Amino acid sequence: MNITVKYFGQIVDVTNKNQETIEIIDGQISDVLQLLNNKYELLKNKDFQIAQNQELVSLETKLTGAEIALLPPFSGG
Amino acid sequence: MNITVKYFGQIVDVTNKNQETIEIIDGQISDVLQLLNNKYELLKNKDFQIAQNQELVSLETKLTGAEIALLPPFSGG
Amino acid sequence: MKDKKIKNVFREGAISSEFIGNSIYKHQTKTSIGAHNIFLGQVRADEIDGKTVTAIDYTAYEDMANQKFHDIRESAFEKFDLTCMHIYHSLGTVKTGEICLFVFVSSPRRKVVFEALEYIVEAIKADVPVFGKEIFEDETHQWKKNT
Amino acid sequence: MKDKKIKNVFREGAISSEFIGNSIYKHQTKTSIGAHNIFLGQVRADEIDGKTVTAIDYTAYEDMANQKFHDIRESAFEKFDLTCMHIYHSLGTVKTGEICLFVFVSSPRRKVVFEALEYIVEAIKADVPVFGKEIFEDETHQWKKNT
Repeated sequence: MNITVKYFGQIVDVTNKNQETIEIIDGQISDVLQLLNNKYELLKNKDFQIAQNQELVSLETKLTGAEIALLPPFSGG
Repeated sequence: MNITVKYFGQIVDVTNKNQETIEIIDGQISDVLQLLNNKYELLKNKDFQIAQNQELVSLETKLTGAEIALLPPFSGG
Repeated sequence: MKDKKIKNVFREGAISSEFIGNSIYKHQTKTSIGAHNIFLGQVRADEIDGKTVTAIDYTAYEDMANQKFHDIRESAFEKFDLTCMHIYHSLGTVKTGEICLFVFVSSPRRKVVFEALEYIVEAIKADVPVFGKEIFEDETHQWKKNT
Repeated sequence: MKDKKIKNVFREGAISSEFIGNSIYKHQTKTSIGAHNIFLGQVRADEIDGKTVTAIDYTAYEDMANQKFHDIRESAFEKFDLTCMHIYHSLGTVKTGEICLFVFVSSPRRKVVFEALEYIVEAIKADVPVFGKEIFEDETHQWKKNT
Protein backbone atom coordinates (compact mmCIF):
# COMPACT_ATOMS: atom_id res chain seq x y z
CA MET A 1 0.00 0.00 0.00
CA ASN A 2 0.92 3.68 -0.34
CA ILE A 3 1.20 5.62 2.89
CA THR A 4 1.73 9.36 3.34
CA VAL A 5 4.41 10.08 5.94
CA LYS A 6 4.67 13.57 7.44
CA TYR A 7 7.70 15.03 9.20
CA PHE A 8 7.71 17.77 11.82
CA GLY A 9 10.13 19.92 13.77
CA GLN A 10 13.68 18.64 14.00
CA ILE A 11 12.79 15.50 12.00
CA VAL A 12 12.64 17.78 8.94
CA ASP A 13 16.30 18.69 9.64
CA VAL A 14 17.07 15.01 8.88
CA THR A 15 14.63 14.23 6.05
CA ASN A 16 14.84 17.65 4.37
CA LYS A 17 11.20 17.32 3.37
CA ASN A 18 7.84 17.80 5.07
CA GLN A 19 6.18 14.73 3.68
CA GLU A 20 6.46 11.89 1.21
CA THR A 21 4.58 8.80 0.07
CA ILE A 22 6.11 5.43 0.76
CA GLU A 23 5.16 2.07 -0.68
CA ILE A 24 5.08 -0.76 1.80
CA ILE A 25 3.54 -4.21 2.04
CA ASP A 26 1.04 -4.86 4.84
CA GLY A 27 2.64 -4.78 8.26
CA GLN A 28 2.97 -2.69 11.38
CA ILE A 29 4.41 0.71 12.39
CA SER A 30 7.84 -0.83 13.11
CA ASP A 31 8.07 -1.83 9.42
CA VAL A 32 7.65 1.80 8.37
CA LEU A 33 10.20 2.85 10.93
CA GLN A 34 12.73 0.31 9.65
CA LEU A 35 12.24 1.53 6.09
CA LEU A 36 12.74 5.17 7.17
CA ASN A 37 15.79 4.31 9.32
CA ASN A 38 17.38 2.74 6.25
CA LYS A 39 16.58 5.79 4.15
CA TYR A 40 17.62 8.46 6.71
CA GLU A 41 20.69 7.37 8.63
CA LEU A 42 20.48 10.22 11.20
CA LEU A 43 16.89 9.41 12.13
CA LYS A 44 17.98 6.94 14.82
CA ASN A 45 19.60 9.79 16.77
CA LYS A 46 16.28 11.58 16.99
CA ASP A 47 13.67 11.33 19.72
CA PHE A 48 10.13 11.10 18.33
CA GLN A 49 6.71 9.52 18.67
CA ILE A 50 4.67 8.16 15.78
CA ALA A 51 1.05 9.01 14.98
CA GLN A 52 -1.22 7.09 12.62
CA ASN A 53 -4.46 8.79 11.61
CA GLN A 54 -3.59 11.58 14.09
CA GLU A 55 -3.37 9.30 17.11
CA LEU A 56 -0.14 8.28 18.82
CA VAL A 57 0.54 4.59 18.21
CA SER A 58 3.04 1.96 19.33
CA LEU A 59 5.49 0.08 17.12
CA GLU A 60 3.20 -2.96 17.14
CA THR A 61 0.17 -1.10 15.79
CA LYS A 62 -1.02 -2.52 12.47
CA LEU A 63 -0.77 -0.29 9.43
CA THR A 64 -4.18 0.91 8.21
CA GLY A 65 -3.06 2.88 5.21
CA ALA A 66 -3.86 6.15 7.03
CA GLU A 67 -1.41 9.03 7.25
CA ILE A 68 1.63 8.56 9.50
CA ALA A 69 3.52 11.37 11.23
CA LEU A 70 6.89 11.48 12.98
CA LEU A 71 6.52 13.84 15.94
CA PRO A 72 9.52 15.05 17.94
CA PRO A 73 8.96 16.35 21.51
CA PHE A 74 6.15 18.89 21.59
CA SER A 75 7.14 22.44 22.45
CA GLY A 76 4.05 24.58 22.10
CA GLY A 77 3.25 27.66 24.17
CA MET B 1 -7.64 60.95 75.34
CA ASN B 2 -9.36 61.69 72.03
CA ILE B 3 -9.50 58.84 69.53
CA THR B 4 -10.72 58.90 65.96
CA VAL B 5 -13.00 55.94 65.21
CA LYS B 6 -13.73 55.02 61.61
CA TYR B 7 -16.66 52.91 60.39
CA PHE B 8 -16.81 50.84 57.22
CA GLY B 9 -19.26 48.80 55.17
CA GLN B 10 -22.35 47.61 56.99
CA ILE B 11 -21.17 49.22 60.26
CA VAL B 12 -22.05 52.56 58.66
CA ASP B 13 -25.65 51.29 58.29
CA VAL B 14 -25.72 51.25 62.12
CA THR B 15 -23.71 54.37 63.00
CA ASN B 16 -24.94 56.52 60.09
CA LYS B 17 -21.55 58.17 59.98
CA ASN B 18 -18.12 57.33 58.55
CA GLN B 19 -16.10 58.51 61.50
CA GLU B 20 -16.19 60.38 64.79
CA THR B 21 -13.91 61.38 67.65
CA ILE B 22 -14.54 59.81 71.03
CA GLU B 23 -13.16 60.85 74.38
CA ILE B 24 -12.05 58.03 76.59
CA ILE B 25 -9.79 57.56 79.59
CA ASP B 26 -6.77 55.28 79.21
CA GLY B 27 -7.73 51.66 78.72
CA GLN B 28 -7.97 48.92 76.15
CA ILE B 29 -9.88 48.19 72.95
CA SER B 30 -12.73 46.55 74.89
CA ASP B 31 -13.39 49.88 76.62
CA VAL B 32 -13.93 51.58 73.29
CA LEU B 33 -16.17 48.75 72.21
CA GLN B 34 -18.27 49.03 75.33
CA LEU B 35 -18.68 52.76 74.80
CA LEU B 36 -19.76 52.22 71.18
CA ASN B 37 -22.13 49.36 72.11
CA ASN B 38 -23.86 51.73 74.53
CA LYS B 39 -24.10 54.41 71.88
CA TYR B 40 -25.22 52.16 68.98
CA GLU B 41 -27.60 49.49 70.17
CA LEU B 42 -27.58 47.54 66.89
CA LEU B 43 -23.79 47.24 66.84
CA LYS B 44 -23.83 44.04 68.86
CA ASN B 45 -25.66 42.26 66.02
CA LYS B 46 -22.82 43.05 63.65
CA ASP B 47 -19.79 40.92 62.87
CA PHE B 48 -16.57 42.97 62.75
CA GLN B 49 -12.88 43.10 63.59
CA ILE B 50 -11.13 46.09 65.11
CA ALA B 51 -7.98 47.77 63.83
CA GLN B 52 -5.80 50.20 65.75
CA ASN B 53 -3.24 52.14 63.75
CA GLN B 54 -4.23 50.03 60.70
CA GLU B 55 -3.42 46.70 62.34
CA LEU B 56 -6.01 44.19 63.54
CA VAL B 57 -5.98 44.03 67.34
CA SER B 58 -7.63 42.01 70.10
CA LEU B 59 -9.98 43.32 72.79
CA GLU B 60 -7.12 43.27 75.31
CA THR B 61 -4.84 45.52 73.24
CA LYS B 62 -3.95 48.74 75.07
CA LEU B 63 -5.21 51.99 73.56
CA THR B 64 -2.39 54.08 72.07
CA GLY B 65 -4.43 57.05 70.96
CA ALA B 66 -4.04 56.00 67.34
CA GLU B 67 -6.96 55.73 64.94
CA ILE B 68 -9.37 52.84 65.47
CA ALA B 69 -11.49 51.25 62.75
CA LEU B 70 -14.46 48.86 62.88
CA LEU B 71 -14.09 46.47 59.95
CA PRO B 72 -16.90 44.11 58.90
CA PRO B 73 -16.02 40.99 56.84
CA PHE B 74 -13.84 41.93 53.87
CA SER B 75 -15.39 41.47 50.44
CA GLY B 76 -12.94 42.79 47.90
CA GLY B 77 -12.44 41.47 44.39
CA MET C 1 6.87 52.22 60.41
CA LYS C 2 5.24 52.28 57.01
CA ASP C 3 7.30 51.81 53.87
CA LYS C 4 7.49 54.99 51.81
CA LYS C 5 6.97 53.39 48.40
CA ILE C 6 3.41 52.25 49.04
CA LYS C 7 1.42 52.45 45.80
CA ASN C 8 -2.21 53.33 45.47
CA VAL C 9 -3.87 50.19 44.14
CA PHE C 10 -7.32 51.79 43.87
CA ARG C 11 -8.94 53.14 40.73
CA GLU C 12 -12.21 55.06 40.65
CA GLY C 13 -14.85 52.93 38.91
CA ALA C 14 -14.45 49.89 36.67
CA ILE C 15 -11.15 48.72 35.18
CA SER C 16 -11.46 48.84 31.38
CA SER C 17 -10.39 46.13 28.94
CA GLU C 18 -8.26 48.78 27.15
CA PHE C 19 -6.35 49.41 30.37
CA ILE C 20 -5.68 45.68 30.69
CA GLY C 21 -4.66 45.33 27.03
CA ASN C 22 -2.33 48.28 27.40
CA SER C 23 -0.81 46.82 30.54
CA ILE C 24 -0.07 43.59 28.62
CA TYR C 25 1.43 45.64 25.78
CA LYS C 26 3.85 47.40 28.15
CA HIS C 27 5.32 44.03 29.16
CA GLN C 28 6.42 43.14 25.64
CA THR C 29 9.72 44.96 26.11
CA LYS C 30 10.57 42.67 29.05
CA THR C 31 12.10 39.78 27.14
CA SER C 32 13.06 37.71 30.19
CA ILE C 33 9.35 37.00 30.73
CA GLY C 34 8.05 33.66 29.46
CA ALA C 35 4.65 33.50 31.15
CA HIS C 36 1.99 35.95 32.29
CA ASN C 37 -1.02 35.06 34.41
CA ILE C 38 -3.90 37.47 34.85
CA PHE C 39 -6.85 37.29 37.23
CA LEU C 40 -9.90 39.47 36.61
CA GLY C 41 -12.79 39.81 39.04
CA GLN C 42 -16.02 40.73 37.26
CA VAL C 43 -19.28 41.84 38.90
CA ARG C 44 -21.96 39.15 38.60
CA ALA C 45 -25.68 39.84 38.14
CA ASP C 46 -26.58 37.49 41.00
CA GLU C 47 -30.25 36.96 41.72
CA ILE C 48 -31.05 37.02 45.44
CA ASP C 49 -34.64 36.55 46.68
CA GLY C 50 -35.99 37.52 43.28
CA LYS C 51 -33.93 40.72 42.98
CA THR C 52 -31.00 41.10 40.61
CA VAL C 53 -27.68 42.79 41.42
CA THR C 54 -27.01 45.68 39.04
CA ALA C 55 -23.75 47.00 40.51
CA ILE C 56 -21.36 46.78 43.43
CA ASP C 57 -20.35 49.93 45.27
CA TYR C 58 -16.84 49.46 46.69
CA THR C 59 -15.43 51.29 49.69
CA ALA C 60 -12.19 50.59 51.54
CA TYR C 61 -10.15 51.55 54.55
CA GLU C 62 -7.77 52.93 51.97
CA ASP C 63 -4.57 53.50 53.94
CA MET C 64 -4.72 50.11 55.61
CA ALA C 65 -5.75 48.43 52.35
CA ASN C 66 -2.83 49.92 50.40
CA GLN C 67 -0.50 48.81 53.20
CA LYS C 68 -1.94 45.27 52.98
CA PHE C 69 -1.60 45.24 49.19
CA HIS C 70 2.00 46.32 49.69
CA ASP C 71 2.62 43.52 52.22
CA ILE C 72 1.09 40.97 49.84
CA ARG C 73 3.32 42.25 47.03
CA GLU C 74 6.48 42.02 49.16
CA SER C 75 5.57 38.57 50.36
CA ALA C 76 4.82 37.34 46.82
CA PHE C 77 8.16 38.63 45.49
CA GLU C 78 9.87 36.85 48.37
CA LYS C 79 8.08 33.53 47.82
CA PHE C 80 8.07 33.39 44.00
CA ASP C 81 10.52 34.19 41.19
CA LEU C 82 8.42 36.98 39.70
CA THR C 83 9.59 39.53 37.13
CA CYS C 84 6.57 41.81 37.54
CA MET C 85 3.41 42.09 39.56
CA HIS C 86 0.53 44.56 39.35
CA ILE C 87 -2.69 44.89 41.31
CA TYR C 88 -5.60 47.25 40.65
CA HIS C 89 -8.88 47.35 42.56
CA SER C 90 -11.93 49.50 41.91
CA LEU C 91 -13.54 51.92 44.32
CA GLY C 92 -17.05 53.33 43.84
CA THR C 93 -19.61 51.89 41.47
CA VAL C 94 -18.82 48.95 39.21
CA LYS C 95 -21.73 47.68 37.12
CA THR C 96 -22.46 44.02 36.40
CA GLY C 97 -20.17 42.71 33.66
CA GLU C 98 -17.50 45.26 34.53
CA ILE C 99 -14.13 44.44 36.06
CA CYS C 100 -13.33 45.37 39.68
CA LEU C 101 -10.04 43.51 40.29
CA PHE C 102 -7.03 43.07 37.99
CA VAL C 103 -4.03 41.06 39.20
CA PHE C 104 -1.14 40.54 36.77
CA VAL C 105 1.97 38.43 37.45
CA SER C 106 4.86 37.64 35.11
CA SER C 107 7.83 35.30 35.40
CA PRO C 108 10.36 33.53 33.21
CA ARG C 109 8.52 30.21 33.91
CA ARG C 110 4.88 29.19 33.90
CA LYS C 111 4.72 27.04 37.06
CA VAL C 112 5.63 30.12 39.08
CA VAL C 113 2.85 32.34 37.76
CA PHE C 114 0.09 29.85 38.55
CA GLU C 115 1.18 29.47 42.16
CA ALA C 116 1.85 33.17 42.65
CA LEU C 117 -1.42 34.41 41.17
CA GLU C 118 -3.59 32.15 43.30
CA TYR C 119 -1.60 33.07 46.40
CA ILE C 120 -2.03 36.79 45.73
CA VAL C 121 -5.75 36.66 44.91
CA GLU C 122 -6.53 34.59 48.01
CA ALA C 123 -4.49 36.97 50.17
CA ILE C 124 -6.35 39.97 48.75
CA LYS C 125 -9.72 38.36 49.54
CA ALA C 126 -8.61 37.47 53.09
CA ASP C 127 -6.49 40.40 54.24
CA VAL C 128 -7.50 43.61 52.50
CA PRO C 129 -10.23 45.80 54.07
CA VAL C 130 -12.43 46.38 51.01
CA PHE C 131 -16.21 46.29 51.28
CA GLY C 132 -18.65 45.57 48.47
CA LYS C 133 -22.25 46.73 48.65
CA GLU C 134 -24.44 44.88 46.17
CA ILE C 135 -27.03 47.24 44.69
CA PHE C 136 -30.31 45.81 43.36
CA GLU C 137 -32.55 47.18 40.59
CA ASP C 138 -34.88 48.73 43.18
CA GLU C 139 -31.92 50.54 44.81
CA THR C 140 -32.02 48.41 47.94
CA HIS C 141 -28.70 46.83 48.86
CA GLN C 142 -27.01 43.99 50.71
CA TRP C 143 -23.41 43.62 51.81
CA LYS C 144 -21.38 41.24 49.71
CA LYS C 145 -19.85 38.20 51.38
CA ASN C 146 -16.79 36.53 49.92
CA THR C 147 -16.89 32.74 49.69
CA MET D 1 -14.78 9.88 13.87
CA LYS D 2 -13.81 13.51 14.32
CA ASP D 3 -16.25 16.01 15.77
CA LYS D 4 -17.47 18.48 13.15
CA LYS D 5 -17.25 21.62 15.28
CA ILE D 6 -13.48 21.56 15.62
CA LYS D 7 -12.16 25.14 15.74
CA ASN D 8 -8.91 26.38 14.32
CA VAL D 9 -6.87 27.51 17.33
CA PHE D 10 -3.95 28.76 15.25
CA ARG D 11 -3.24 32.35 14.31
CA GLU D 12 -0.51 33.43 11.90
CA GLY D 13 2.18 35.32 13.85
CA ALA D 14 2.04 36.91 17.29
CA ILE D 15 -1.15 37.44 19.30
CA SER D 16 -1.55 41.18 19.91
CA SER D 17 -2.43 42.86 23.20
CA GLU D 18 -5.35 44.56 21.39
CA PHE D 19 -6.75 41.17 20.46
CA ILE D 20 -6.54 40.10 24.10
CA GLY D 21 -8.10 43.34 25.38
CA ASN D 22 -10.90 42.99 22.87
CA SER D 23 -11.50 39.41 23.90
CA ILE D 24 -11.86 40.56 27.52
CA TYR D 25 -14.25 43.32 26.39
CA LYS D 26 -16.53 40.80 24.64
CA HIS D 27 -17.05 38.97 27.93
CA GLN D 28 -18.53 41.97 29.72
CA THR D 29 -22.02 41.12 28.45
CA LYS D 30 -21.83 37.74 30.20
CA THR D 31 -23.01 38.75 33.66
CA SER D 32 -22.97 35.28 35.19
CA ILE D 33 -19.14 35.42 35.10
CA GLY D 34 -17.41 36.37 38.35
CA ALA D 35 -13.81 35.44 37.55
CA HIS D 36 -11.57 35.30 34.50
CA ASN D 37 -8.12 33.75 34.39
CA ILE D 38 -5.78 34.34 31.48
CA PHE D 39 -2.49 32.65 30.64
CA LEU D 40 -0.14 34.25 28.13
CA GLY D 41 2.99 32.58 26.79
CA GLN D 42 5.59 35.14 25.74
CA VAL D 43 8.78 34.43 23.75
CA ARG D 44 11.86 34.84 25.94
CA ALA D 45 15.21 36.20 24.71
CA ASP D 46 17.09 33.25 26.24
CA GLU D 47 20.85 33.25 25.95
CA ILE D 48 22.27 29.85 24.98
CA ASP D 49 26.04 29.35 24.54
CA GLY D 50 26.52 33.08 24.09
CA LYS D 51 23.81 33.45 21.44
CA THR D 52 20.49 35.18 22.06
CA VAL D 53 17.10 33.95 20.85
CA THR D 54 15.41 36.60 18.67
CA ALA D 55 12.26 34.70 17.68
CA ILE D 56 10.53 31.33 17.70
CA ASP D 57 9.21 29.88 14.47
CA TYR D 58 6.19 27.68 15.25
CA THR D 59 4.97 24.80 13.14
CA ALA D 60 2.34 22.21 13.99
CA TYR D 61 0.71 19.03 12.81
CA GLU D 62 -2.33 21.23 12.42
CA ASP D 63 -5.18 18.74 12.02
CA MET D 64 -4.02 16.62 14.92
CA ALA D 65 -3.27 19.71 17.02
CA ASN D 66 -6.73 21.20 16.50
CA GLN D 67 -8.24 17.83 17.38
CA LYS D 68 -6.15 17.75 20.59
CA PHE D 69 -7.13 21.34 21.46
CA HIS D 70 -10.74 20.28 20.94
CA ASP D 71 -10.30 17.25 23.23
CA ILE D 72 -8.70 19.44 25.91
CA ARG D 73 -11.60 21.89 25.64
CA GLU D 74 -14.23 19.12 25.97
CA SER D 75 -12.41 17.58 28.89
CA ALA D 76 -12.05 20.95 30.67
CA PHE D 77 -15.76 21.74 30.29
CA GLU D 78 -16.54 18.30 31.72
CA LYS D 79 -14.20 18.67 34.71
CA PHE D 80 -14.83 22.31 35.63
CA ASP D 81 -17.85 24.62 35.88
CA LEU D 82 -16.68 26.98 33.12
CA THR D 83 -18.78 29.62 31.40
CA CYS D 84 -16.30 30.25 28.58
CA MET D 85 -12.96 29.01 27.34
CA HIS D 86 -10.77 30.25 24.50
CA ILE D 87 -7.38 29.09 23.23
CA TYR D 88 -5.21 30.75 20.58
CA HIS D 89 -1.73 29.61 19.52
CA SER D 90 0.62 31.24 17.03
CA LEU D 91 2.08 29.66 13.93
CA GLY D 92 5.07 31.10 12.07
CA THR D 93 7.42 33.69 13.49
CA VAL D 94 6.88 35.23 16.93
CA LYS D 95 9.59 37.64 18.05
CA THR D 96 10.92 37.88 21.59
CA GLY D 97 8.53 39.81 23.83
CA GLU D 98 5.56 38.84 21.66
CA ILE D 99 2.77 36.51 22.73
CA CYS D 100 2.43 32.99 21.22
CA LEU D 101 -0.22 31.41 23.47
CA PHE D 102 -3.41 32.91 24.88
CA VAL D 103 -5.66 30.78 27.11
CA PHE D 104 -8.74 32.42 28.61
CA VAL D 105 -11.18 30.76 31.04
CA SER D 106 -14.21 32.26 32.80
CA SER D 107 -16.50 30.97 35.51
CA PRO D 108 -18.95 32.24 38.11
CA ARG D 109 -16.36 31.40 40.84
CA ARG D 110 -12.64 32.01 41.18
CA LYS D 111 -11.48 28.65 42.59
CA VAL D 112 -12.65 27.03 39.37
CA VAL D 113 -10.68 29.25 37.00
CA PHE D 114 -7.35 28.67 38.78
CA GLU D 115 -7.69 24.89 38.58
CA ALA D 116 -9.05 24.90 35.04
CA LEU D 117 -6.41 27.22 33.58
CA GLU D 118 -3.47 25.25 34.93
CA TYR D 119 -5.04 21.99 33.76
CA ILE D 120 -5.53 23.36 30.25
CA VAL D 121 -2.07 24.92 29.88
CA GLU D 122 -0.34 21.75 31.11
CA ALA D 123 -2.44 19.63 28.73
CA ILE D 124 -1.52 21.90 25.80
CA LYS D 125 2.19 21.58 26.61
CA ALA D 126 1.94 17.78 26.95
CA ASP D 127 -0.52 16.71 24.26
CA VAL D 128 -0.53 19.13 21.34
CA PRO D 129 1.91 18.58 18.44
CA VAL D 130 3.35 22.06 18.12
CA PHE D 131 7.05 22.61 17.49
CA GLY D 132 9.06 25.71 18.32
CA LYS D 133 12.30 26.50 16.53
CA GLU D 134 14.37 29.04 18.44
CA ILE D 135 16.08 31.41 16.01
CA PHE D 136 19.32 33.15 17.07
CA GLU D 137 20.68 36.52 15.92
CA ASP D 138 23.04 34.77 13.49
CA GLU D 139 20.11 32.87 11.94
CA THR D 140 21.21 29.53 13.36
CA HIS D 141 18.53 27.68 15.27
CA GLN D 142 17.82 25.08 17.91
CA TRP D 143 14.63 23.19 18.69
CA LYS D 144 12.82 24.40 21.77
CA LYS D 145 12.27 21.95 24.62
CA ASN D 146 9.43 22.43 27.07
CA THR D 147 10.28 22.00 30.74
